[in-house]
Amino acid sequence: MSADDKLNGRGALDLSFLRGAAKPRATGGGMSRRNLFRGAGAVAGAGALASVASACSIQGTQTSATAADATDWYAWWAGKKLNGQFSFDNWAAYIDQDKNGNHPSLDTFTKKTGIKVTYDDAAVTDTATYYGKIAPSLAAGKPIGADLFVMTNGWEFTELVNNGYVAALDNKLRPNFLRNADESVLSPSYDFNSTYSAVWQSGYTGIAYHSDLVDGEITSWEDLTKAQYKNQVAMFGSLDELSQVGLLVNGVTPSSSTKSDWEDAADWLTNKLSPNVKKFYDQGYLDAFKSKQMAITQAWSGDILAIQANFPKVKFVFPEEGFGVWHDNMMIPVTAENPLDAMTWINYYYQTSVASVIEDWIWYKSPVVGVREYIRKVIDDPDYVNSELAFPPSDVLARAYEYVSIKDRTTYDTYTSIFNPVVQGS
Amino acid sequence: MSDQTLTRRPTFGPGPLHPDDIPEVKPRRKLGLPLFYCGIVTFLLIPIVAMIVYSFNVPTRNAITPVWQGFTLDAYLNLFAVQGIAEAFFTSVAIAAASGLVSVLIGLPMALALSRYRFRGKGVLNSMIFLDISAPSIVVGSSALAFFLSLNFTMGWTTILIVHVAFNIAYVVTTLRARLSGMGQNLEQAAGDLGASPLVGFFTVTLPLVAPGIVAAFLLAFAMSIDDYVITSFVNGSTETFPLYAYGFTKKGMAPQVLCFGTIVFVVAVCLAFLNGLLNRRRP
Amino acid sequence: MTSATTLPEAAPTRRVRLEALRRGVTPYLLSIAGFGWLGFFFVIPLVSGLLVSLMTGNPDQGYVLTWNWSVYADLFTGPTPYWLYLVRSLTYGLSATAFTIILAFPVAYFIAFRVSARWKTTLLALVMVTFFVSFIIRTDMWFYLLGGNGPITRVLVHLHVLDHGQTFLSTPGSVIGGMVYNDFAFMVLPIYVAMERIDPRLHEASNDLFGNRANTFFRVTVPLTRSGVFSGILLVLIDTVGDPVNSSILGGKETYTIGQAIQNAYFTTQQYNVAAALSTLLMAILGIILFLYARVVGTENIEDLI
Amino acid sequence: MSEAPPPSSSEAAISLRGVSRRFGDAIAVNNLELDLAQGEFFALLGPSGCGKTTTLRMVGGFELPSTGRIYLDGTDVTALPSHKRDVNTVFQSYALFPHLTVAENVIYGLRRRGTAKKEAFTRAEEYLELVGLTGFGKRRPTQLSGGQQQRVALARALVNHPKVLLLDEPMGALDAQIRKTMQTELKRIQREVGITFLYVTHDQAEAMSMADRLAVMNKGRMEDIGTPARVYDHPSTAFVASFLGSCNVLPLGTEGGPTTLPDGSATLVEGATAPATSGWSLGVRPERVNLAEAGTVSGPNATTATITDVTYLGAVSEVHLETAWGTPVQVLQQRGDAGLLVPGRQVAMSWKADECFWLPPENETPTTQEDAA
Repeated sequence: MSADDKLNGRGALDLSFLRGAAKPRATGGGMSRRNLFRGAGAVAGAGALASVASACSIQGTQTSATAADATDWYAWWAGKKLNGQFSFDNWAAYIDQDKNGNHPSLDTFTKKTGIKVTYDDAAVTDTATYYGKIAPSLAAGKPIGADLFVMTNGWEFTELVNNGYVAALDNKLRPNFLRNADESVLSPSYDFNSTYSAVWQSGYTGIAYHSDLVDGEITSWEDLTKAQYKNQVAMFGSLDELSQVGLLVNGVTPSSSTKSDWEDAADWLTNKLSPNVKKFYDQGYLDAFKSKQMAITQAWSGDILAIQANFPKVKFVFPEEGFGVWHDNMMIPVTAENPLDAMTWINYYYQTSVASVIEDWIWYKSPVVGVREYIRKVIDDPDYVNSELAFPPSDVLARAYEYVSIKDRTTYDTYTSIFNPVVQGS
Repeated sequence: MSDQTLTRRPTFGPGPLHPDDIPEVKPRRKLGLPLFYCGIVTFLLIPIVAMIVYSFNVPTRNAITPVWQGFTLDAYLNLFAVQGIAEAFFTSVAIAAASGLVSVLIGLPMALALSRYRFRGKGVLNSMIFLDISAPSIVVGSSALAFFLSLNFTMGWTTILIVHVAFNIAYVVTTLRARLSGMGQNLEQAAGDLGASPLVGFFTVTLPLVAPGIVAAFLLAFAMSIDDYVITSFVNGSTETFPLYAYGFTKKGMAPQVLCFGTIVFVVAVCLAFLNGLLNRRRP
Repeated sequence: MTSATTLPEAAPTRRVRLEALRRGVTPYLLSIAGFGWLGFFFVIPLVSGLLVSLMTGNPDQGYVLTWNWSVYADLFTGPTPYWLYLVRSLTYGLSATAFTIILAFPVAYFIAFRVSARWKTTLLALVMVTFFVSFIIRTDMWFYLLGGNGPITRVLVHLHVLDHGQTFLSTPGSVIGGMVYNDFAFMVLPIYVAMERIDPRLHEASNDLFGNRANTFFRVTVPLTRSGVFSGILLVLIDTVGDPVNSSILGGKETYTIGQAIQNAYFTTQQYNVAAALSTLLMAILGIILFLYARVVGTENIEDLI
Repeated sequence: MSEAPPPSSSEAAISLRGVSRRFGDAIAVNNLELDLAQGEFFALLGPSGCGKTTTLRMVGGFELPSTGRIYLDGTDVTALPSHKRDVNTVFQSYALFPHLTVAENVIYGLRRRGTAKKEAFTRAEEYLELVGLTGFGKRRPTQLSGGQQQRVALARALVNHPKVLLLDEPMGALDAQIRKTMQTELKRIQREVGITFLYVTHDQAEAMSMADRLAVMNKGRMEDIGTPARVYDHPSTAFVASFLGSCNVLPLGTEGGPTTLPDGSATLVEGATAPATSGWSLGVRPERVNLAEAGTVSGPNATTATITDVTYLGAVSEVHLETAWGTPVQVLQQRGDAGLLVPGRQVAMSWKADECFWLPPENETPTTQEDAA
């Protein structure tokens, strides 16, 4: 398919089909809307105690979903203006950075478009926590401070969409995306036609270890349960990352797993793996790993690739049982104050030259076509281009799995009640 | 003491004891506490020294490493390269100043009421203040969040300020009440006796006399507010204060610039404290 | 009786009653702002925390007050062992408090009694100097210092105190140590203030009455610093029991505390009712501990101690 | 000392009418009636907790009476707050403003009434001179001695020309030597300025040496009021009698009439109506009793007693005796007959009819004896 075909094919897509059809919902929104007004009326009208008593409910997150359903997204986008600035919440070390901490690609963007970027790379340390922070504001229909944020595919992503917290992205405003997005991210399993998101990076979750601190070689998740690694292993606290290990070890495909699979996985994690685990980490694992807090850790491919220059003894493993592949996505909240500016950035990012500059610093997997070539030819960075961590061979890629897929709250509650105790320990 | 030394002495051995025996015991007794003190202060200063040293260490990917990699001033020269650091810092300073000011404005009259009057409900007020002090930050923060959630409030600058004032009031009132009680009621009565209305009396007598207490209370509130992480983390919404900002870096590798800010604040504070000490010493 | 009076008889007039009212109202006017602020933004939130804990629902549909008291039972019987985090937090808090007292008492004693007046402020300031550095930075520096690559660990490994690849981090010890470090000054200051109030002649009196150094210390100094110790305990215990920061930065898999659980329940799983129940329970337990302590040890004037 | 006529309320500097003050259930001041004449030096005397300070505070406007009225120069000031009353106070602790200089302290009241700064300072200098502190204006109160501070407090109050000056145990913190000087000084100043002084103290010697008239309070009530000489010589109750120096109280009426001592000796008080009921007693001051050889004295106001102890005090000797019926008695002998004052010896004691007084029973409401006596 040529670039033009893609553009035409998708440009014709009518966003209005989204109205009401996007996802099934347990209850209608009318009730929740009333809650909204009840709360507001109470604050305005009554004294403190009275308001607490009358507002004896916390409004659900589905409130704004109806409003989102009713939105004509073409009109919504047509009504937005460029404001010359936007703010961007991202994970740490997830954009190019010079030695002093400046971000050259953002500076170039500002130079070219006149749009100033407030970039917060301390904002997201863990998907669930970040979602927990922004959800109340989004539920109240208030801005969250960021016009663009990066969210991993998973339950929180689903929640953001289901609750109508994020804007559908007008394809007319992101021609570069349609032209340059890699086939694999054009319509990912968790977001049909990338309606609400544009992938920022993809990556793999495997095992990393300091070979100088570990006897023998590690090739599988099962290896982590060896008695000799007691208190040497770090795992992710994120349930999606953790659960998939237990499932893969048991030979289950995470995305199609069932409750009983989860229970078996949790059982393996608690009884086999946990005794060797020193700590469950979020984003902070890398710092701890670098300072040799632990010898072995569950790790994200790009992080390890990036530190191997300084830590040549660190090895990364794509475990035999299989490993996770994930996608971090740029999303725009419906309450954003500068959505068009953020959209401009998304479109800008989907240029091979821009994405390559960024990619050559963060070393994950870019969603933009031609990046590998560009880095090989223009930037000339063989370390990245030839790395199996960034570009695993096809036989390894065959073992890559998507996360457990959860579509509704009840399932999610079951899921968390099974895996949370593993993380929080006993 | 002397009795015991006398009775115990002969057991040391036969014959008259040489007077030098006594100072032999003394220095050991005297050295123990100073050494202990020095040990503790060293323990307290270690992380501060680390902060200063690491702020000059060459970072990797703009995160500090505990291994010395060479001296550099880069982080200081690019203090604002890490986005948001200045905003977070000034937000913290502004909230701390505002919450200190509001707590003093609210707390001073309350401290006056509590130290100068007997009235029904005084006990309730005292219990509220005690409760405020004895509530853990995590409870204060999470309760405030629960409250704001049920009122459908948006978290941000305002909610941080509101909650900071709420926990600062107790400390301000306690500090000022102690000061006012120490000062006694006589002077204000004397002012009234000499024809000053309560308001005039307050401004001509009470205020000048409790001014040092007000400054102390303000500084206490300022310090509590500017360094608060736990409470703020519940009610900050999208507003970022310096402790929250720094906490973000504990997850992803500390940027040297954060340590530079820490070092600069530390040096300025130490200088101010030193200056204040000098001024106080000069004054009679 | 004195000479017959031409003045009217004595009963309070309206003006006197008005004046009495004016004087009676003054303290209320003075404290209304503080009362309002504390009431509205502290007491009512505490109550609303209790109310939220009795709600049921989920983040999608929202939470509705159903007076569901069973949430408290679930804290102890549910799949997540909240009771364990609670017990753990109390243990950490109490140990940290105990260690802080043991370390702070000699320091306060040294400054109060063994140092000439002109050095007191300086020596005290050296203890307080940690407050000039952000709490988060201080704690994170310990993380780096005690990490596998950190100077302290490397020295200890070199001295064979630690094995290769072993650190102090991620243990209850490192969490409690962090708490002791961070709250040390909170203990020194009140104990020092209480000691400063002791009349030095009391020591002489004790010596005069045949008390030796130890007698004087345990029978005079310690009882008279009780109020200072109480304030110190109040500040340190309260601060450490609920603290999520030390355990999160310096802790490991087995140091998950109630503070972290509350944060997690609010932000990660958004189980507002569970989070509120945990926080209410924590407040109640601390309240009981402090009340019992005040009762057993006996405090004359609780406000005086803060 | 000449007896001042009782002030009539129209010209009284201060009048208290039925003034009471309750604190919860406790009655601090109970139905007080008091009139102070213009220019009078009046002392309010009593033990601590008798309500004298509360009375002063009500006059000063710091406390509101629960019932009753207070008049200043015939005007009802009961409801006025202290800053609107033309009275000034010298506080027990002086209450000098530590952040102001002596001169600034003194002009504080004048400035509140709108006196120009320059004039105020001139007046302050005058009053500092009056209290003997010329040239101290620039100092801080903390740089002054206790006596000097008190003088500043006095100047600070007097400079405002109040209708009444209230003094709340102003000598309490001074040592005995300075106290003596200050007493004379205070009396001089009071004469010079001619302002009515209401002086509260628990020291009876101080009150008697300075006051034109004094009142003795006990448990919130006024027990006696009059000139120092009258109240001392003819106190109206046993409490007043023993509060103003020591007093021998001899029981009456157990045998014979209501005016007879237990051993049957008759008593006589000049100028007083004899009590009609029993339960009264007779008071006589130690220095008014004469001792003589047993059997040499007869008639009323005489009885016998045994010496139990003699203490030589220099100017006088203190003799302790016991009457036949067992009441201990104390007598001060100017120049005792050495042979007579031997412990164990029985002696005759007597006193003059105008130097003793009848005292009502303890629980009976005292009738305030008027100075006309």
